[in-house]
Order: sequence, then C-alpha cells, then structure tokens
Amino acid sequence: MLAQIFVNGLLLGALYSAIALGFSLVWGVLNIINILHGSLIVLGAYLAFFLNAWFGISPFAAAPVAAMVLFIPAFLLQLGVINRVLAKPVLITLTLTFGLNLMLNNAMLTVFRADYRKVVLDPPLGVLDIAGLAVPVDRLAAGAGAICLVALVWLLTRTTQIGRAIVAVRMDRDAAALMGIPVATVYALTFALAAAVAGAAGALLSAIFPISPVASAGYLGKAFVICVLGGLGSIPGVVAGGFGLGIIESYGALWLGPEHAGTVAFVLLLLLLLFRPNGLFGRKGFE
Amino acid sequence: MTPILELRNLSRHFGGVNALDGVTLSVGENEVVGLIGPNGAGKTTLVNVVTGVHAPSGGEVHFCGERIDGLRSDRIARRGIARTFQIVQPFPRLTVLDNVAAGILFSRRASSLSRARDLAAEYLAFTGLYEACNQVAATLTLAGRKRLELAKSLATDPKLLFLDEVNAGLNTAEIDAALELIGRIAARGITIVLIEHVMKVVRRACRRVIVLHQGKVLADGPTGSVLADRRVVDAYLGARAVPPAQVGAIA
Amino acid sequence: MSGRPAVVQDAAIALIAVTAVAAVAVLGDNYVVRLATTLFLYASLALSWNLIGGYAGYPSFATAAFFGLGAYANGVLQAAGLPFAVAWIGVAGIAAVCGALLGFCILHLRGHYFAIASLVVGDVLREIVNSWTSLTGGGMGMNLPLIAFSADMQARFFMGGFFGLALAAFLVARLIDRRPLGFTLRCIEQNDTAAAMLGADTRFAKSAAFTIACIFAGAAGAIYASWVSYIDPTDVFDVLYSVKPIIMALLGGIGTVTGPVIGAVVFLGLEELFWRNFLETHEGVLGLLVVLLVLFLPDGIHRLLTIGRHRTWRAAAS
Amino acid sequence: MRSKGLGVVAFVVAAAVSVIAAFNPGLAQTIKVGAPLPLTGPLSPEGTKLRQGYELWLEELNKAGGIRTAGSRANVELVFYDYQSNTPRAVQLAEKLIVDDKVDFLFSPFGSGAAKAASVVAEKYGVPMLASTASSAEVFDQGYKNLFGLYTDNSTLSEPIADLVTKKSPDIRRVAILARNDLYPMSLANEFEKSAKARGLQVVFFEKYAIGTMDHSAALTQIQGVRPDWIVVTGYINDLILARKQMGDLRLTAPVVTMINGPAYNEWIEATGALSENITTASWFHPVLNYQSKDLFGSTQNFVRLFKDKYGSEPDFTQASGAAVGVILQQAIERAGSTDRDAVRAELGKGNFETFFGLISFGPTGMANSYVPPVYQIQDRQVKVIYPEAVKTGEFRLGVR
Repeated sequence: MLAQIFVNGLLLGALYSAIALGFSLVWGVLNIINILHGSLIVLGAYLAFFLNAWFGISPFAAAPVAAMVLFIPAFLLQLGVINRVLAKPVLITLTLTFGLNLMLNNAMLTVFRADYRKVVLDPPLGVLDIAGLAVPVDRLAAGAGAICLVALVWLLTRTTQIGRAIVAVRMDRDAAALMGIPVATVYALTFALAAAVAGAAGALLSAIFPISPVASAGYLGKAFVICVLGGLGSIPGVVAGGFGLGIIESYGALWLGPEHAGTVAFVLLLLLLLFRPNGLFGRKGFE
Repeated sequence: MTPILELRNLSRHFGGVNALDGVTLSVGENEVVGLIGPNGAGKTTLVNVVTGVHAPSGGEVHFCGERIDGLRSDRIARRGIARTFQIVQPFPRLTVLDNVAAGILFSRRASSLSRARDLAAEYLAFTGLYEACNQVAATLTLAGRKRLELAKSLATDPKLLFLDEVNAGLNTAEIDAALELIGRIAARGITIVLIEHVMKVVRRACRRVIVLHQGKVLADGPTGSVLADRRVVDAYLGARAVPPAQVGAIA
Repeated sequence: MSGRPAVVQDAAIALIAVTAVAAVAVLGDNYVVRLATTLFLYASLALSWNLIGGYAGYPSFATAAFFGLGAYANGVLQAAGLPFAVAWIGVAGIAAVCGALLGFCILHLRGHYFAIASLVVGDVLREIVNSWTSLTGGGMGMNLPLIAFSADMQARFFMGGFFGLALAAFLVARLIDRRPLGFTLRCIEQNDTAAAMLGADTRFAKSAAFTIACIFAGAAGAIYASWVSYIDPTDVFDVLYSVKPIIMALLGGIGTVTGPVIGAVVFLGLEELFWRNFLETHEGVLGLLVVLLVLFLPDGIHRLLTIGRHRTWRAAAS
Repeated sequence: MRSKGLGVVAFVVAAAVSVIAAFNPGLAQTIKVGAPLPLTGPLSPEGTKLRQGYELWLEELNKAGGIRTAGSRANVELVFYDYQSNTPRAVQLAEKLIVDDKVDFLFSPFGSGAAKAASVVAEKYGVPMLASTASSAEVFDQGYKNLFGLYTDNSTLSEPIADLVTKKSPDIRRVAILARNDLYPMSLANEFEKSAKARGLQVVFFEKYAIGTMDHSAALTQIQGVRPDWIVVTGYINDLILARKQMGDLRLTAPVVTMINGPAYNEWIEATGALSENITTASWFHPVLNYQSKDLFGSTQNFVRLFKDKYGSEPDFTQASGAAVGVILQQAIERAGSTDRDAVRAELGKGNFETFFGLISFGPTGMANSYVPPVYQIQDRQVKVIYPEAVKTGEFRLGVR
C-alpha cells in the first residue's frame, strides 16, 4: 500500500507541476502574484472540453491549441493593462489581478454555466499494472505531458533568444534595459507564455478533474503552495515543489486522515516561509 | 588615544565567499580615518557588519568599550553609530525637513514630531539644505540627496559616522563643498570613517588610511606612506577598478 | 498637533457619529440597521488593516485569519460558559497574544513573502478548526447562544457593538497617525533599512501595528459570531475578509485616517448597487471597478478630495 | 487641515445613510416571493438549477393565470438575489427580502447550512419559508414554526439502501464510508453509519475529506486495503466525479458502491461514463417517477415534459425541488384563500399536497415525512428505480467494477 501511495503521489505531483508552472513564471520574471492563473487553467480545460465534444479531439492534442488561443489575449492584457502597474508595490499588482480574475471568472460562469463537466476518453485509456501497482494511463499521459511542458519552457529560456531575454530581465531589469532589451515586450511575452502554459495545463487536466469556473480557486491555491515549496520563479523548483506536494499530501492523508492532507501542506509551507523563505530549491537573496 | 571602535578578528562569509576575513583594527576618538580598497574589498560589508545590517560570522565589535556585535541595527544606531549609504536612502515621499526630523525622533532626542522638526532646522542649516526643507526628498538633485543623507545621519547625534562614498558622482565644486562639510563635522567632535575612491579627498581629509583587500587589512598607517606602499598600488592595479588618473594619484 | 484641538475634534467626531447611528437605530428599519452594521464591520476591518498594510506598507492577508480566530474563540469561550461580553474581551486578549506572536514570526519577511505567510495563516487556522471537531464542531459548524433580546433590539445591539468597534479603530488610527509611531510606520513603509539605521525600533513599530490590527480583526470576528449565531469554517475564514478591507482602503486612500472609512462607505454602496442591478454579473462588475481603481485612482478617493491642499507627507512624488 | 477630512467623512456617512434609506419601494399588488440563490461561488451549479425550477413554475403559473385567491387572481413575482455561496450573505439577503422588498413568503437558500442560518430570520419576522433543499435533521431542530422542508430526513436515504443491501446478500459485512467535511455530507455519512451498524454490519473505515480536495487516491488506497463490501461516498457532484474516477484508476471494486449526491444527475453519468455502472444512490426525486398530482403540472411526467421543452434536458432533483416548493406554496395560498401569512402557515401545516414531486406533508418539526425517496441504480447509463416496489423500473444488481 505504501508503494501504491507513492505512485499516486508521483502522478499527482506531475499534474501539480503543470498547475504551478505558469504561475511561477509570472512570479519569477514579472514579480507579480497572478490571481488570474487558476481561471486561465479552467479556460484551457473548457477549450479542451469543447474541442473534444464538438470535434472529438483528444485533450492531449488540444493542449497546444489551448496554448495558442490564450497566448495573444494574454500578451495584449499584459501590455495594455498589467504593464501599467508593474513597478508598483505587491498590493497594487495583486489587487489588479484579483479584479481581472473576478471579471474573467464571472464571464466564464455566464458563458459556460457552473455545471461540472469532464472530458471522458472513449475508449478509456485503462490502467497499467506495474509490479502490482495500479498506474492509470490517463494520469500517466497527463503527467508526462506536464513534465514535457516544464521541460519545454525550461529549454525555451535556455536556448532561444527570447528565452535568454526573459532570463536577463528576470536577473536584472535595469541592466537588461540598458543592453537594449525591450523590457515591456519581454514582460508581455512572459505573461503570454505563462498564460499559454496554463491553458495547455488546463487541457491536460480536463480528462482528470471536473471542469467548472468554480474550480479555479483550487488550482490557484495549489500553485501558491507549490511555488513556495519549490522556490519562487525557479522552473526546476516547480517540478520539485509539485512532486513534493503530491507526495506530502498522499502520505499526509494516509497517516493523519484525508481531511488533514491539506493541513500538512499548509503547515509545512508556513514553516518553510519562516525558516527558508527561498523554498527548498530557491535561489539566494530574497525580497 | 582611546579607541572608540575596535574590531577584533572580524569575519563575514556569504556562501563560500569571505567578504571579511579576520579584520582587526581600531579607530580613535576624533579621528578622521580613510577606508579604501578596490571594489569588492569588503568596505561596505565592514560598515554593514558594524552597523548591524549583517551579523558577523566571527569576531567581535567593540564600541566605546562595549561589545556591540549581534545587536540589532537600531540599537547600534542609538548607541551612537551613524552611516550614510553608498546608494542614498531617503524617505522619498517625506519632505527634507521630515527626513531629518526622523533622525532626531528615532534616536529619541525628541518625543514628538513637532519638537523633532524644531530641532531639525539646525542640521538643515548645517548642511545647507534649509531652503529645500519643504521639498519632497525624491525631488532633490543627487548632490542634495547626498547632503540629506548626511543631515539625517548627523541628526541622530552620532559619536561615530561612516561616510560611504559620499562624493561618488559629484563634480569638483561639489566635492570641495563636501570636503568642507566633512571638516566641519569633524570639528563637532564626531569621529569619521571615510570610505572613498577619490584619492584627492582621502589625502585632504584623512591623516590615517586603512586599506582593505580581499576582506583583509592590507595596510594601516599615515596617509602618505600607505598610499605610496607598493602592495597597495599593486592591489589597485590588479583589481583594475581604478581609473589611471587615480592610480597616478596613488603612485 | 497639540492636545486640546485634537480632543475637541475627537469629541466632535464622536458626537456626529453617535447622532447618525442613533438616527439609524430609531428611524431605520431592520434592513437599514443591518446595512449599517455591515458598514461598521467593514470600516473596523479596513481601519485596522490600514495600520499594518497602509501605514507600514506590509501587505497583510491575515485579516481573515484573525476574524475567524475571533469568531471561533468567542464560540469556544461562550460554550465554556462565559457571558458574551466577557468572551468578547477575552477574544481581544487572545487575538493580541496571537497577533504579537505571529508578528514576531513573520514580520521579518517582506513583500510577497510576507503576503503569502500572512495568507497561509488563515488556511492553517481554518484547517485546524475543521479538524478539531471536539472543540469547534469541525465542518458541521458551531452554534452560539442567542442573546435574549427581541429581534429589533438584537439588530440595534449589534449595530451598536460594531459601531463602538469602528469608532475605537478610528480613534486608535487617529492617535497613531499623530504620534511618533505613525511617523515611524510611514518611514518603514518608505524605507525600512534607512529607518532602522537612524535608530528606529522598526520591529517594535511593525509588531505594534500588526498586533493592533489583529486585535480589531479578532474582536470583529467575535461580535460577528454572536451576531449571526451560527459559524462555520468556510464562512469565517473566507479569504474575502482579507481582500475586501484592502480594496476599501485602496478605494478610500491607503495610509490615511479617513481613507478606510470613506472606502468602506463607498464599497458597501457599490456592493449594494451592483447586486441589486446585476444579478449574475455583479462579481465581474466589481472586478472591473477594482481594475479601474488600481489603474486610474491608485491613491484613492481621499486623494481626490485633498488635491491642492498642503501635505506634509506623501506628496505627489511617485 | 484635518477638520476638512472630518467634514468629508461626516458628509459621506450622511449621504450613505440617506441613500440607503431611500431604497424602500412601496408595496406591490402582486404576491412577492423572495429567493436568495447561490448564483456565483462554489454552489453556483446548484443555485442555477434551483432557479430553473422556480422559473418553470412561475412561467406555468402565469400561463394558468396566476394564483386564485378569494375569487380573484394574483400574479406572483419572484425576487432573486445572489448570495455568492456565502451563508452570512444569504441571511443578510433573507432579511433584506423581508424588510426591504417586503416579500410575502420565502424560498430558502440552497442546502442545509444556509437554510438553517436563514431560518432564524424567517422565524424572527414570522415569514413562512419553504426549504427546497435541506435534508439534515439539525436544520429543523430549533422548534421554528415558519420553516417547512420539502426533503425527508437524511436517514430516509440511508435506511432503504441498507435494507436493500442486507437483503440482497448476507455476505456484505464490511462498510467503508468517506465523507466530505461539511454539514450535509457529514450528516448523511453519520446516518449511513447508523443504518449499517443497526443491521450488524461492520464499519471498517470512516474518514472525512476536506472541502476542495483535489485528490482522493490516498483515502481510496486505504479503503482498498480494508477490503470493504460496501463503499459509501458522500459529497457534491464534483467530489463524486473525481472520487469515482480515481476508484477506477486504482481498480477499487466492491459489490456495492453508494454515492450521494451525484449519480442522479445526468452530468455525473456523462462525466464518469462507463464507471457509472451499478452505482447506487438515492434522491428525493427523479424524472423516471410518475405520480399523478393535483398541482399545476398534473403529473410527474408532464412536469418532465414541460421542463424538457423549456431547458432541453431532463430535470434532476434540485431543479424539481425548485418547482415543487412553488406548487406547494401555490396550493397553500389557494387553500387559505389569501396571502395572510398566518393562514398560509396553517395550511402548510395541514399538509397533504399532491404534487408531481410526491405527496407532501410536513412533520412536527416542519420536515416532510409523507413519502419515501426512491433508491436508484445506474444501469447502462440509465437511472433505474430499484426501490420502492411500487415505482420500481429495475432490479438491484451487485458488483461495481
């Protein structure tokens, strides 16, 4: 049973990484807590749902589509709205994204209604049996997709011109500006990339979790915990934080009862903030 | 000469880097001492450790005969050590008057803000900022902000004052004025440790100079002989941080 | 700044406010009384948040944590047999101790880190309340004893209670605003390090502001619990109790004494207006308002009202 | 300089007070019924459904020419507000509806917790309130005279299922219960525990999960470890979609799996697909029922038809509940012949309302006690009634894979 719970935790952890990736990117580069994030994931999940319902497209194939659909509006939103308050204190930027989230979430509620939906894979992908441990294939595939997504973003920031510009701006905004990097554009690109990643993550999750505008707060909450666990803005940290949380929750539920799974994660988070505010894998020098 | 400040074997590491590596030195009462060294030598770290921004990794700091290492910076400040910052640190949205009043209030020399404002006038006059007193700090020129930095620190009525590159970025006329101001501060009986890159200033203001290099004291003695020391010149040349004109000044 | 005019002014404020509240109590129907009660609840939370969030610039999301803590502490104390008045005072004490302890733990964090730490505190408390079923009833919620007045009297009693709390919060904020503590907090908000370097006991100032904010949030939660007489964890630890006071303070003018009061009045008015007129889209409309506010009026309504007046601090530098 | 600020505050307060005071419309000619609904927030799926039920009733009522009172006909106006799934706000709105909108009667907010909280206000003002969706006995234990609940007690859900299960197979001994930590699901889970123990079954696992849980795998793995014969999961539709999905992922099987509330909803069956097979559930209403009634709709099937015409889908029990409280209130007013609250309250107390939802009478606490909620099983993605005998459309099957 312990081994099965470990497998459960790993699979969950991969999904958690996908949930937190875009959030971490925005936090790390733009230094903004993006409250919109949960709703962007839900939006991605809806796109996958309708692509599946209308055209029979698998949610895995829908992931890139969802990413592309979210990219442009997010770019414009950042350039036109969020960019105006970027230099302001946390309170202002956070309140802005909170307001934007109220709007987006209410819009989704009006358009999609609140009923829970879910992509049902037909035929179902089934369950693998590996040494007596049950490994559901849809979770495995979504988890693999999630890891690919993280790897893709990581490669993007390492190997491409845009990626290096993003890293440069994240390290030192002023120096990057002096070197002729168009900071505002880089910020907008980062935000758009994060939204695209959130959309793709939503599509991957659409076969696993019930879809509703109401679900967005849950995703946001998880993203928070994972980012702090893994270290703010660190992309490998997202993977560490995601897997960490997945495993902690699984064993917490086993040893303390399912209703305490969340408590363990929150208490850990608080302790971590007090004693190691850069996260388990974060960089030096906070604030 | 009684030492007002004594550092004994003071160290500070950041990760694997020894920013301060066993520094021992003392500063006498009423001295004006120059603290120089190439970039990254540990000058600012030294000030940060003495003023309680960073706790030392090892060693002791004694001030007026009492051990102060490990104390919080506000406690150290209230014992009579003040500093200016290399990058000026005003309260940007307060007026110049209130910036100085903050120094008086926080050092507990006045119990109300209005009383503190009354007392602040003296320091504004002393630093030549009186006309600007109702101006918001963020709107001052760089030279003005440097003066404000000084006025704020003086307002805490310190016994020992660290001046961290107060002249960086100023033109010749402004430097002359700053030198004159340093002289007047010293004349008030305040001990000064002057961290400087401009050797002209060091030569004119300090009779004694301490050179830091790679976190260690490289030289300590009368200004003229220290600046002529071969090791000091090598340290500067090796660090390639000093413009040729200044190297010339050292040599 | 001298003592006497301040006393006269305080008396004047108290008189105006008491008269207005008495008028509502006598003339208003129970719904108006309920709105006024909510207004004072909002104002208490916004005023107390403003001390730490506005003056000191520490983006605290701990309001809901202490609101919920106060509500449940009241429930537990009353279940143990204490009369409500004693329980409320007890709650204020508990909130003070917890606030001071928490402040000691998290006030060295800055920016996002402080924001998250303060936010997580509410989650932890909610989960504890949820799991400590023997004491709190867990997810099933908790009933508090009703106060034995008639319906009309009860409504007015709780309005009076929240009014007293809001008035106290206002007077405390005013006092702090005029004392060195308020000045210190403003300096901390603008430059924490510089304030410490000048000898300001920043830790004490921040802790004091945070603790006072926690006391008011806790007391508000306690009175609230007695008022609704049935509490459950999702309601009293709702993150909106942390977010709304911030919006109110932003709306009115952050770091000012009157700003949060103006913000609470305007916010409540808008809330009423929105859900009367936009049945299903009022949240979106509120969101739009928040966005416009942040973009075009970041200093709040207070700033609009004070343009052109001599200000000794916080002038239009940024 | 400060006194100006004070003037501003005083002015704003005064303005606010007068604006609030101005919001007091006069009495309307029609019968007004107030309904606080959770249209946004976590309960918005349910809130939207309840509203559909109310509106169908209202539409049919208007077609029929309104409510007959003392020889004349009165129109009904429903006053909705969104309480954002926030209980205190529901209470606040209930009071607003009574005091400010001057409604004659109230429909309760959704669910047990909010109905309980709002019933305090209804009682305070003596306004009869019909609780459409409250089934926990704790809601009705305060001796209130104005609260009438459409649903029967939670134990009426657990008892018949426990009966069916024990009669069907004596081999079923071990029960595992997983409940959402929330008033209604917990109360329901406690009833299942009682029913199981009363029949000598062994409850080998009883755990709660937190609201908003995104992963049940650890709890389900533990359940797998105790090898239960009967698994009961309580919660709301999203919880139960996820829980069923993860049971499938872990290949957790048992002879009987009961889930409440979820499987009776079409969305649940759609979202779980093949995994819905043989899941048992119970609910107070289902469109497969067929009662003849003396209400506006005439029969369950006619109600279902009208509902389909209007919304394009079959009504589930929440949607039906909205319409049911409507027809009950209508019948009570018509019997009383006036909108006098005391008279209507007295008629409600007499009960015997023959509705498409079933025969409704209220017990001494105000909770309905006149009908037995059927037990259902999902077979081939169809909902079959397996209990009571009279309305049965299928046989109870064992085995959930």
